[in-house]
Amino acid sequence: MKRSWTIPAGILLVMAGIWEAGSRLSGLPDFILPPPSRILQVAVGHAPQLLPHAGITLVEILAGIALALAVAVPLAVAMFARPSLENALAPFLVASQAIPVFALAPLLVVWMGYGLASKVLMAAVIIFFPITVSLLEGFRSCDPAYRVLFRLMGADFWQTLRRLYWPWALPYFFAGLRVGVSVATIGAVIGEWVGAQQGLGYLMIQSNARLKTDWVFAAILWLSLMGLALWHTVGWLERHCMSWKDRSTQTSQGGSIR
Amino acid sequence: MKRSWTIPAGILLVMAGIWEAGSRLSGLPDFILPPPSRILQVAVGHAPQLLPHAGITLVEILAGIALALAVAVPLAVAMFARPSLENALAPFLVASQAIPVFALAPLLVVWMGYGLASKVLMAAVIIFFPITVSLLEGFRSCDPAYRVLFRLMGADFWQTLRRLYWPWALPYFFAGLRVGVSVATIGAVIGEWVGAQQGLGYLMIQSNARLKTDWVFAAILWLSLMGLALWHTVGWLERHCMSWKDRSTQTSQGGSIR
Amino acid sequence: MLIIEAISKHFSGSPVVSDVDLTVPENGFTVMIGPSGCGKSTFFDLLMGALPMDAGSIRWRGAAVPDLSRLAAYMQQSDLLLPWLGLADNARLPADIAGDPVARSGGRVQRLFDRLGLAGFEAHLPSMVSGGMRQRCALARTLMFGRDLVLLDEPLSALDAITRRSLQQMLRLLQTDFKKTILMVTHDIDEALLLADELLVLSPPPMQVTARMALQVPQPRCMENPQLVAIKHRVLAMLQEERPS
Amino acid sequence: MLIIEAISKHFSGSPVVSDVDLTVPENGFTVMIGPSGCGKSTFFDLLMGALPMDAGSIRWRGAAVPDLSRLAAYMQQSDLLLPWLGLADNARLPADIAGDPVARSGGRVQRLFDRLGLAGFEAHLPSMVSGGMRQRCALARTLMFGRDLVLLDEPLSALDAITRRSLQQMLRLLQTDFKKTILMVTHDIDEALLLADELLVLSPPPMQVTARMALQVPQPRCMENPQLVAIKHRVLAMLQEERPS
Amino acid sequence: EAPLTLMLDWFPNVDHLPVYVAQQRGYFSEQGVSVKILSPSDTADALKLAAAGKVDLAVSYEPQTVIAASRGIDVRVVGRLIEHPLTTLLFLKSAGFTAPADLNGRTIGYTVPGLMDVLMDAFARVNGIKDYQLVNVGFSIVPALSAGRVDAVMGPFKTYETVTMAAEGLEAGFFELERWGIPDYDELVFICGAQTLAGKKKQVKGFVQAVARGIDAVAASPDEALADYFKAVPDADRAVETAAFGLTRPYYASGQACDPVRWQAFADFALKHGLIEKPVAVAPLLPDLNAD
Ligand SMILES: Nc1ncnc2c1ncn2[C@@H]1O[C@H](COP(=O)(O)OP(=O)(O)OP(=O)(O)O)[C@@H](O)[C@H]1O
Ligand SMILES: Nc1ncnc2c1ncn2[C@@H]1O[C@H](COP(=O)(O)OP(=O)(O)OP(=O)(O)O)[C@@H](O)[C@H]1O
Ligand SMILES: Cc1ncc(C[n+]2csc(CCO)c2C)c(N)n1
Ligand SMILES: [Mg+2]
Ligand SMILES: [Mg+2]
Repeated sequence: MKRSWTIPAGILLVMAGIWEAGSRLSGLPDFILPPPSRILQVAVGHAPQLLPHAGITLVEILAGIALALAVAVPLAVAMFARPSLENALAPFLVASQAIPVFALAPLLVVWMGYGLASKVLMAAVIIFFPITVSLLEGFRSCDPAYRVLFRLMGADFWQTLRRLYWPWALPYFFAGLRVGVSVATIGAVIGEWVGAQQGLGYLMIQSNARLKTDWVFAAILWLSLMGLALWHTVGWLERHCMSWKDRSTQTSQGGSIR
Repeated sequence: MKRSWTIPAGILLVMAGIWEAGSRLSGLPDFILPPPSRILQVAVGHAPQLLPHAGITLVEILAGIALALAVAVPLAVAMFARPSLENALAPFLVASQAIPVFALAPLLVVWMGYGLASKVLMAAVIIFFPITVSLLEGFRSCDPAYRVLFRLMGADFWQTLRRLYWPWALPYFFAGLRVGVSVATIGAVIGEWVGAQQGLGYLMIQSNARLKTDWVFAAILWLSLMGLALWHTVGWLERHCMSWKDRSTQTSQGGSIR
Repeated sequence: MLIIEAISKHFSGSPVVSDVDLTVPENGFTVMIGPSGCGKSTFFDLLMGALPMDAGSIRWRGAAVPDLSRLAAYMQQSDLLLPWLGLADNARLPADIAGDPVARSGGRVQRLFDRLGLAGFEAHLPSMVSGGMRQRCALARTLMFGRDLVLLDEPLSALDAITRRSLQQMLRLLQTDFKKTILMVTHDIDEALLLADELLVLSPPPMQVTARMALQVPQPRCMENPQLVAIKHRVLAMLQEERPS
Repeated sequence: MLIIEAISKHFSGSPVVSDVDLTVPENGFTVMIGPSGCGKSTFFDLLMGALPMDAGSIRWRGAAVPDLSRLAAYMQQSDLLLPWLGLADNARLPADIAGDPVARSGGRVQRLFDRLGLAGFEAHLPSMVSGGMRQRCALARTLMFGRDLVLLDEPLSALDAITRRSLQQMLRLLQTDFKKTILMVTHDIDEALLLADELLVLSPPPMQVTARMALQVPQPRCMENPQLVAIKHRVLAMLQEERPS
Repeated sequence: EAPLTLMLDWFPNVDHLPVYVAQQRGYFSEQGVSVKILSPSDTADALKLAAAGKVDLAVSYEPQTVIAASRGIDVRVVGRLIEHPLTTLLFLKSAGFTAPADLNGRTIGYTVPGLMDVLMDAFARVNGIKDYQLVNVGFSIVPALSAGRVDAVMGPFKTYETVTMAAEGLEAGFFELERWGIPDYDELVFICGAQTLAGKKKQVKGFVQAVARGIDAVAASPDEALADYFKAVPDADRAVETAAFGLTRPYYASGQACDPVRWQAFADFALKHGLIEKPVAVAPLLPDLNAD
């Protein structure tokens, strides 16, 4: 799919315009919702101060994604291979999503100190879940006729995984990954709630305490940009990994849809 | 799939045992990680105090899920029907996942007051995203040959949606819904950040500030139970809606997999 | 009358359908026969507008149309049954989409199922029936389109001789009693000879019409008919010599 | 020798395969023919262990085996090609899974593709080729199993007469030169008569063997052979009268 | 009765006891106002919403109010709740610190970035603490201390966190800010938006007077006051809050008028140590409610 930047940019402009006008006319004070012009001014004008923080957060996000993938993929495979394992683990995975950070923060402090590790872990806890669930559902959706074929070819589980289940579940995996990278931003910020000395999340708390709401929103702007970049990276990766779909869009089987 | 409760219960018991022993031997104080016996004692013994809060949170969760569905499904449909719309909206949806509550809390208060609305909205913002993304990916994964068939039958978009795209995307939808209901618990808790006077999230923040970690974990226990109940409800719903898959597991096309 | 002129199509450089003309008289039965992979299905997809054509024009009953998507019923080569619907529901799909009440379309489906030997399997899912039954269900669905023009891409390929014979009779009935105009692809020369008013022999890709034969043998036909035997040998010879290797 | 005894199978109450016995001599070519939906594919699935059987036993070369999943190559009725792999990669799959290096299996696939008329389409995706080409690719994949026993479920149903003729010769070669034991389902009586050492005529469900005919006509056969014509008429009559309606 | 909304700085605790007493005993009603008490999602929210006029009154901290003023946020301080700092530099008694200088070379945690870290820097400069390391511990104060990740934490209240620690068997030591070179300030004050004050001056005045009566009532009969508080906040932890109440009692404001000189001193100190970037003249912040 070709992506045009003009439409979203246009919408953004219109929305920003309404917001700007609204915030000037409504009398909603800047420290509750700063006008976009102000946010942009801070986000761009103070980029030299913001960027180092953004860099730290980006590292946490990427490490969180990597850790989440390293957990989610084997976990989904294991639960798919052994439904009893899924049965046994699912409650704990679901429960893991119900734990708010601040309950974990003291534990993290005690176990991991204040380094990068605790932030990466927090981000990963949030990211791994959609990936695991989607991937598992993808594995499960595999057509049983193909499973039989692979069994008849003498394929063991790993061969079937590599050549059948994995490619079959790819669109599910990417759906999960899209969700994962989008929530990764907030995962890292939440991780920075405790023990951080830098990073956009830290900056946001600090700015919030100092009533610098414009800075809070400038940080959000940068976070959103990172989220978008990750989102598009996943989109690119998806098109790359499933390029066979593009190759076969115009076929006598598929036809072109007008 | 038949679900046995014994294995997870067994694991739970073993884990609780280790945890209990660990927290007694390690000397890790209760206010960091209370032993499970203590948590259970609070969760059960103080149920009369906890349950009203849990009830409030449950209402928020359910309303949040309902709102999320009411947004996610039409949104996914619209973005699928008009890729230009997807192109235009995706950045905003992704950005919405990067905004932490505390930045929004004052705004929500200004706009919606202290009622249920702000909590439900916060929960919905978190829940709708995985559903939208998965559903959209599901719609997209539809085999083009079938699309052609429907066009040739003279089906308009809505008919094709109802009879082809929707059933086709159902497993994706359920993958998204599973993730959605699991994060709904934390969504509601986060919503209670904003000016709540009751609810498990409110209780947790308070108990945390008062160093009543056992209460925090008791609340988490209740939240997890709610999350699990929702998860199993979705599982039941999925099996119900896709019962045709069960009906056709043992076929000459599919074969049974041993 | 369906008049097709100079239709061409190429895929990434290589031509697949090259300048094909075709005229199917109203109420005619035209059968196309040609080597595997020569472009028959592609040609049908072009006619139906499922694929954009590079060049060519289509006229139906005197009027130029961009494609036959609203005029013809099309049975594709693969059955394309919806795996979550029972056979009867699958067959009823075109009627459902047209907004026919179940009460009305249900009867038609039931009569078709009786005729096609699918009675008793109305509620079976596609994955629970045999390949030939799926093909017959797809045929039933095509006939539920209720359109004057019918395009059939190897509709009977998965059926045994007897069932096939019976369905061939049904297709004739469709032409004679229901006044449909039929365009069909088959690999079975006997089937082609038994059914066709006009037989088109096609070349390997890029697909062209090698020979056009009007079959004036009256119905019902029988393969012992010497005229048909002669044509059969001619067609076989033609297909044989066309083969590159 | 493959000895199958008293195999039965029912689906939710209704029997589909009922007490079928079968003996296929080593290096034999047995063809099964029967009405659509009679249970042929189910029977193959039972033999391969893709479906559990209600009763019955299988012996291969004297030893009792639970099923043929490790002994036979099986070409299912639907092609089951992986949509994300090119044709050559699809065909190479069994070799890949067996761990054969590409260098070795590549040559075999290439020779098969040349023989099957798929040369030049190695890199095409299944969705980019015709139905007949997909079927030929599935056949190539089956032959890449490299097993002594081969089960073929309507392997040539989507092919035109000439291609079919050529592949029939190839199947004979498989039997004579490569000493395979072949069990095949077809709906084409001519094909059955041209290839079979033994022909089994099957009843409508529940499937039973109605007739067993040993064909001692020497190869190469030709359909003009009066012995074959006689058998053909007998088989047709048998299938005809079996039909319930 | 005129309705007023009051947003607290944090969840309800004994710091706010006089307000609950005033409410329980009908002092507000006597002043012709009815007060709805709200908890915030963040300490900064109370001030923001009051300044925006979305709540009528808020409980805030003097440092926070000064910061708001320096950012041009139009708030008015209309009364006081706690008239001295409760914020301390807190540590485990077992650490044996006796003077701030003992913290040389130590790791020091703080609760709120942007606020407590700056205050800590000022405290360190004033008291000659060198090469210490700052760590943001959020509100995981006790775990951070007891796990030895930090040696002291800037931010906890000497009247509250010490008690919760005691309940866990940990004895707390602390350095009081006003004893160690930080200008004395009003820990908890009542603020409202400039507009609100202009529009509801009478009600605000009534509110302040009722709170003053509440403080007097606490002094007069502490036990009954505490009982009233528990009636109003039923899920408060009795043991902890009772102990905390004992410690807090001396700090309830003796008068509702803020001292402009003391405020100015703190504002100047704040500017000097980077808590604020622009100078603040405190006079406009502290209106005289009795003048018209
Ligand atoms: N997307 C594509 N890219 C390249 N070639 C394609 C594509 N789609 C179809 N073709 C080619 O077009 C040719 C015609 O295919 P088509 O399906 O029309 O054959 P057919 O006559 O229906 O054959 P069969 O009898 O086997 O069904 C084939 O050679 C195929 O490889
Ligand atoms: N899961 C199931 N439940 C009920 N009936 C089933 C199921 N699976 C298969 N059948 C029935 O078994 C019968 C035999 O099917 P099978 O696919 O073996 O037929 P076949 O001989 O291969 O036919 P064809 O020539 O059309 O391929 C059919 O009548 C089918 O409806
Ligand atoms: C019982 C109690 N303990 C500590 C604080 C301190 N506090 C919490 S947040 C904050 C900084 C302002 O953003 C301060 C000083 C309090 N208010 N109440
Ligand atoms: Mg075709
Ligand atoms: Mg079959």
